[in-house]
Amino acid sequence: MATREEELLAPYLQVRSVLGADGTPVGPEPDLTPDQLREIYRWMVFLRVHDQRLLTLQRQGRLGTFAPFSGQEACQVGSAYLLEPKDWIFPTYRDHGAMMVHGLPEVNVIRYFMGDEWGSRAPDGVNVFPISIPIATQLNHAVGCAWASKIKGEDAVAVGYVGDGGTSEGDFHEALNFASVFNVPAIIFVQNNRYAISVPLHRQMKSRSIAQRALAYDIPGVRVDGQDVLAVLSVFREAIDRARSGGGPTLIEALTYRYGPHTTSDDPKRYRSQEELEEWQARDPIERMRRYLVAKGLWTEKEDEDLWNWAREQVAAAVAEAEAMGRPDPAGIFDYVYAELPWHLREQKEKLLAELARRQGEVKRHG
Amino acid sequence: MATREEELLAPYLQVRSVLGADGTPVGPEPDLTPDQLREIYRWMVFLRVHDQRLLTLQRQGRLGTFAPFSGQEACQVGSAYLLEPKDWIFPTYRDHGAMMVHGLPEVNVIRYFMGDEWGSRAPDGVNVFPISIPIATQLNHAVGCAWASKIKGEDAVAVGYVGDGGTSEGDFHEALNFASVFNVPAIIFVQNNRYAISVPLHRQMKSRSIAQRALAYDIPGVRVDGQDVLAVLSVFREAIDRARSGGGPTLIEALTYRYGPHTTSDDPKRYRSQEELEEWQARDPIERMRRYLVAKGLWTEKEDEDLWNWAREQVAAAVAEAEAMGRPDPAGIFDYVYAELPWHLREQKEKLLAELARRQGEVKRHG
Amino acid sequence: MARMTMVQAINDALRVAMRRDPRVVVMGEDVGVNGGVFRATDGLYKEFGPDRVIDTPLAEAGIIGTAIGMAVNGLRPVAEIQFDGFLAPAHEHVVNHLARIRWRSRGRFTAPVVIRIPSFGGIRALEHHSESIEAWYMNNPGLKIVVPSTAYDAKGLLLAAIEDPDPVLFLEPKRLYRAFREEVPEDYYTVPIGKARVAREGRDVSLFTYGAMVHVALEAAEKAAQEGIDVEVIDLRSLMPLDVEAIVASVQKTGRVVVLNEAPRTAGAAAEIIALINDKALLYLEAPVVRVTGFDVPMPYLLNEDLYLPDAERVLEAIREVRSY
Amino acid sequence: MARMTMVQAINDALRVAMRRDPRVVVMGEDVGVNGGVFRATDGLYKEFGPDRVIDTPLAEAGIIGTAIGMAVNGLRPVAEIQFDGFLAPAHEHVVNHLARIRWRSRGRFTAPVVIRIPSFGGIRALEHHSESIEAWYMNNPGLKIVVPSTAYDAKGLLLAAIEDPDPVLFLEPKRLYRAFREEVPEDYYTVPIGKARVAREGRDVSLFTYGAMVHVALEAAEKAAQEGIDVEVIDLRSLMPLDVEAIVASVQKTGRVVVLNEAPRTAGAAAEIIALINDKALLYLEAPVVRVTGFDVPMPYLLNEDLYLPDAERVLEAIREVRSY
Ligand SMILES: Cc1ncc(C[n+]2csc(CCOP(=O)(O)OP(=O)(O)O)c2C)c(N)n1
Ligand SMILES: Cc1ncc(C[n+]2csc(CCOP(=O)(O)OP(=O)(O)O)c2C)c(N)n1
Ligand SMILES: [Mg+2]
Ligand SMILES: [Mg+2]
Repeated sequence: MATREEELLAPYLQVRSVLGADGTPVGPEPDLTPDQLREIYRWMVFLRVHDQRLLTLQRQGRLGTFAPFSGQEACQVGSAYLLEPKDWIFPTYRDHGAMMVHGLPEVNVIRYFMGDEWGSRAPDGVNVFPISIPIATQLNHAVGCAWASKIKGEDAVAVGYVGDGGTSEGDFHEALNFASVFNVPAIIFVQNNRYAISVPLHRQMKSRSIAQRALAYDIPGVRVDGQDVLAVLSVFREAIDRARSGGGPTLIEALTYRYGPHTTSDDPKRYRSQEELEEWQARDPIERMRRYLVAKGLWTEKEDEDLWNWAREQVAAAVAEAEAMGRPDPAGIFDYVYAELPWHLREQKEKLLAELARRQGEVKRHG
Repeated sequence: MATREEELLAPYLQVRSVLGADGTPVGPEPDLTPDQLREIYRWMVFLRVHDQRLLTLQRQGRLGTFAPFSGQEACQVGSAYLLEPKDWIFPTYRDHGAMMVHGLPEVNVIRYFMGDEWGSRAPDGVNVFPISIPIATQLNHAVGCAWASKIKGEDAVAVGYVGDGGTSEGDFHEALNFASVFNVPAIIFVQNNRYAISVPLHRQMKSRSIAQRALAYDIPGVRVDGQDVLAVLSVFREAIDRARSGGGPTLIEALTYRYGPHTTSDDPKRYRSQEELEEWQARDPIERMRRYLVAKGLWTEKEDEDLWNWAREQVAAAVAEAEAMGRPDPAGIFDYVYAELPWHLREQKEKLLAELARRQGEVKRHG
Repeated sequence: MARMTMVQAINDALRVAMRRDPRVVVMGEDVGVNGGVFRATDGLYKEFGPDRVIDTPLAEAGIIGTAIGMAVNGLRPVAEIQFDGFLAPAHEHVVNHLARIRWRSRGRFTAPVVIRIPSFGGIRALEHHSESIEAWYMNNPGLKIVVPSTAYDAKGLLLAAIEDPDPVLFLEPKRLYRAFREEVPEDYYTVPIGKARVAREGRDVSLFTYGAMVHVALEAAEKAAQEGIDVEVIDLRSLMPLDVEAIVASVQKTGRVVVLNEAPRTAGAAAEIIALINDKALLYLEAPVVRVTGFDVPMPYLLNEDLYLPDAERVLEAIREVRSY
Repeated sequence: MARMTMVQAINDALRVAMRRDPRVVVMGEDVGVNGGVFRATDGLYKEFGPDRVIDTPLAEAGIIGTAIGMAVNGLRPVAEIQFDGFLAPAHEHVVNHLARIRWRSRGRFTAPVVIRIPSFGGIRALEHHSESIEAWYMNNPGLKIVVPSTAYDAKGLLLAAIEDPDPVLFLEPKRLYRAFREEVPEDYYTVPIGKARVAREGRDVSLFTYGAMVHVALEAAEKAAQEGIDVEVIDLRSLMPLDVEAIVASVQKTGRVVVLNEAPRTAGAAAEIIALINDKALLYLEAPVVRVTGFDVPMPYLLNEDLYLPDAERVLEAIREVRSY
């Protein structure tokens, strides 16, 4: 019986791939132009450089708590690359890669991790929702957003991001159920990086895959190699097409790994091994894509060197820009609580501004 | 592909039965003595009489809002009959049948619906948790209770009751996941009576069965004819055995129907048809069991008449007892907030008691 | 004008809003085919169809969470939570998201969701159907909190809430749903959020209250009048923001204050009103403020509900106490 | 005696409790192998194993809901919620069940669960990691609410909470976890819940506060002393129940009061303390009470956190104001 069930579950256990561990194709390649392929690779390199740089900035005390995504670049890029501007994403704290791919300027991300709410403010026209720290809640927001598109007769798609740990929250269930019942154009994207902070997946759930949870909602569920950007992109293409054409939601599970700590407050040595990390690094998504491009004759060593340099310059410029912004305007903490300041906030704002003026005076007198 | 999925789902769509619509066996009969079979029938008749009487009492203004379970007696009895005193149940507002089968005196149920918290107080040694009004929350309590048994090395089982609508709550997911991960001796029992107040099942979920949700947790899920007490009892026997012997949790979906309104505040004509009701009444669980007993030579018309009379007397006596209890002691609303009264509750209690004394005085003076 | 109960006025407000603004959708448990367990949404499903009057699955976090997503994407969801005690499962979405989306995104995204909730006690319902939940949210910036006490206000405040750019918790005193009929205009009008109403003018004692307790207060004020005490009853209508001007003006006039609400006593809305008087008008007080509230116990089951809920007698006691101080 | 930080004292309390009482289990996200994100449960997994130190799935309603079931069935769960903002998903279990199980069952069932939560601001964390959530629960009968401000109290109060027959919210000021080391006895002792502590005696002004703000208050009191103002700092330690005797006694002594906490201003714990003084000691006041609190805004991200949190300067301002009134 167990074997029969396993056989039947197979579609939810099989892992979709395009690239082998060494970058040679093992599955159908998505229909992309050489420029697109290069752009996808460029994004991944940029994200790696960005991520490593922000980690360093945090260690130097120039950022607050930071959640790195290195290792998960294929998921970040593959999930967002095909979206159109009208589409929406609802990210977690580890999805600033996808947020940038979907149009959020890097300087916003840096300001966010510096501790400025302005960082959460996507430019007008960029449909990138602020990072949701409360786990899995954003899935319901994504479903509601997609549902609104449907009600309004528009064809925009919404992607809700969540981690493996986040699938344990009630919100995961409620979001998938609403998405299923109302057949909304939402994609629920689980980056299964095997840990929720320190808790390994087998302590989080006993089911054999996350994708199989789609069975509970009678919606499509797919599993994909999250270290293979072309595979991620392929399953997203299908899911986006399905959503846009009225076919409803999809649950996607990507098998991936974060190389770094959960956040800069975390010490992963307490709960996982160096060997495990190295096994995953051997299937690095960037390296695989590079080999694929080189093998296809679309990429040279020289171009690669230039790219990494370009990325470092980009990131350096964004960091400089972010740091030049200085401290946020104190008024900002009052001005956006409501559309208009009610009397008590007006009073409190005036009091704070007076206090700051006075204290600045004091400092001056002392100086 | 669809066929494979259908095959996968088939075990979760099949409905386990013992009795046919006319009471003749169509599946393996559970191993029960004639006395047990008669007792099971007796319980169902008693519950029907109880339920109808309480409905009338409510219409007469002698009870508060009341949630009748008529039509669901096979579920109520079949789910609780095999439990031992050490086992626990965590009921909803519609499970006072199961509560009584598991040992709660009828007078408690009546006091509960009269509006006395004392009704929620199971006698010592009776492991019947108070009714949980917040939907699906009690599933987590049941799982925690079962888990405690396991941690303590005891073999008590806990049953959590929930309706079809309740499966949409996040708590349903979290409870099943915890039960699965920690492999606890819990049974999650869904009485799928096709409506959550007015909302029909197909607006509640798109999946083809509730039982199939077990697939998301890799735990056993079974579907049973909820109008067939021997079938319900059979799947419970398996689930109890599994739980007691360390085999972990089971999800059970029983297909059933409530004949009456959701509660006495509800008008089911607004959302379901008379024909539908009559279809279900034609498969009445009590009548089916009666025919089975008669066919087996275990029951006579005379016995049946006596039983209904006996039940009416029982219920009348319990109602009389409950009504004789008068109003609850006002001190009770203060005395159980904490183990000991903190100063502010002591003050408030004294104030209320003084006020009541004074007002009673006033009344007397007026009278 | 038509004579309407409060629940009819609410129903009318929803209809008027939906006719006027295609972005308005109504959602919740049993709000569609059934018209809501109190019939507040009666007839809307028929008129506006299942895309705008949505029977949702039984999942409050799902309801409020998806309403947030809808509002961010341009709709104006009016979500019904079936009873006060059942907002709790959606608490995370309310405090951690709904209240903060404008703030967090520096105005780029907003979530103008109205959450309508049949609230408070007095209808002898089952447990969790009679709760006062305003204190969960008054200390939680970003929400407006409105409680009507008349049919006219219920319609006008609800229409104001729906057009408000910020999220509004709209707590409907279910005990008043069918308690009276009043003249209510059939067309569109709003009652401003944040402004209290003088329900009865008086010189001797100020009585601040809201919701169903306004009527208890008025009854007590009538009795007090017979004893020669002239009570001013202020219906706060909005708990966030509070109408500080109305509160201070009345305290300045009378110097004696009763605060009345039906939530448990400790750390409820009544405490904030006392603290506000301390901040803004303490020197006008001629006696300590007297709080009349529920007890610090869970709302009792129905046989004891009357013990819990403040009644006119209890309020009159307080009026006498503060007057004779 | 050993010199311990507050987080070490908490860790020690858990170890002592688990050694002493086999019913005590610790559960939560990352509390096992990882020892908790603040290391409050460090070493417990090793000593007591996975049945008593339980890494749960990421689901707060599941954590608190199952803890309730465990407690009803005889265990003594100490559940950790990773950060203050993440109790919200379990709110329903806290208010609708945990607080009421004794009451609802007239004492037949009880749920003596302790919920430990790293709480409040001051560590420059991400959003939702710095919240003051006590106001969600003070108006909600059935819970005790404890906030320690010293390592000694943290251990003694936590042990008292674990042996308490009622559910306790144990809010740990995370900013104090490693802010100092103190002498802490290594054996079992309890500090009674419901009793305030005079952190500094004084004659001129009473300053009521709790948690990390106790240290801000003491700093302000030292500065005030230099200006000749003698401030009494009362560390409330327990918000439910409040120590009314200690509050009234201090007000009677000084007649001038500052209330300090870091929650938003409106309808927070500070409002209740003012209301309590109104109820019990208004005539002793020689000036309106001054509230020093956070602003009515969501806790800002880290670059603005300092603007939000009361500091000694702001408290000193208030001391001067109430003194010179
Ligand atoms: C509701 C809620 N509970 C707890 C946390 C604390 N927390 C932050 S991240 C995290 C683990 C998340 O794991 P996973 O979902 O696998 O995502 P990953 O971090 O691996 O990307 C936890 C417990 C939170 N942010 N929100
Ligand atoms: C958390 C919560 N939300 C809403 C309600 C109001 N309510 C009571 S019963 C009910 C429908 C329940 O349907 P179902 O789970 O199918 O059980 P049934 O009543 O059919 O037995 C609803 C919405 C509630 N009690 N708790
Ligand atoms: Mg993860
Ligand atoms: Mg049902």
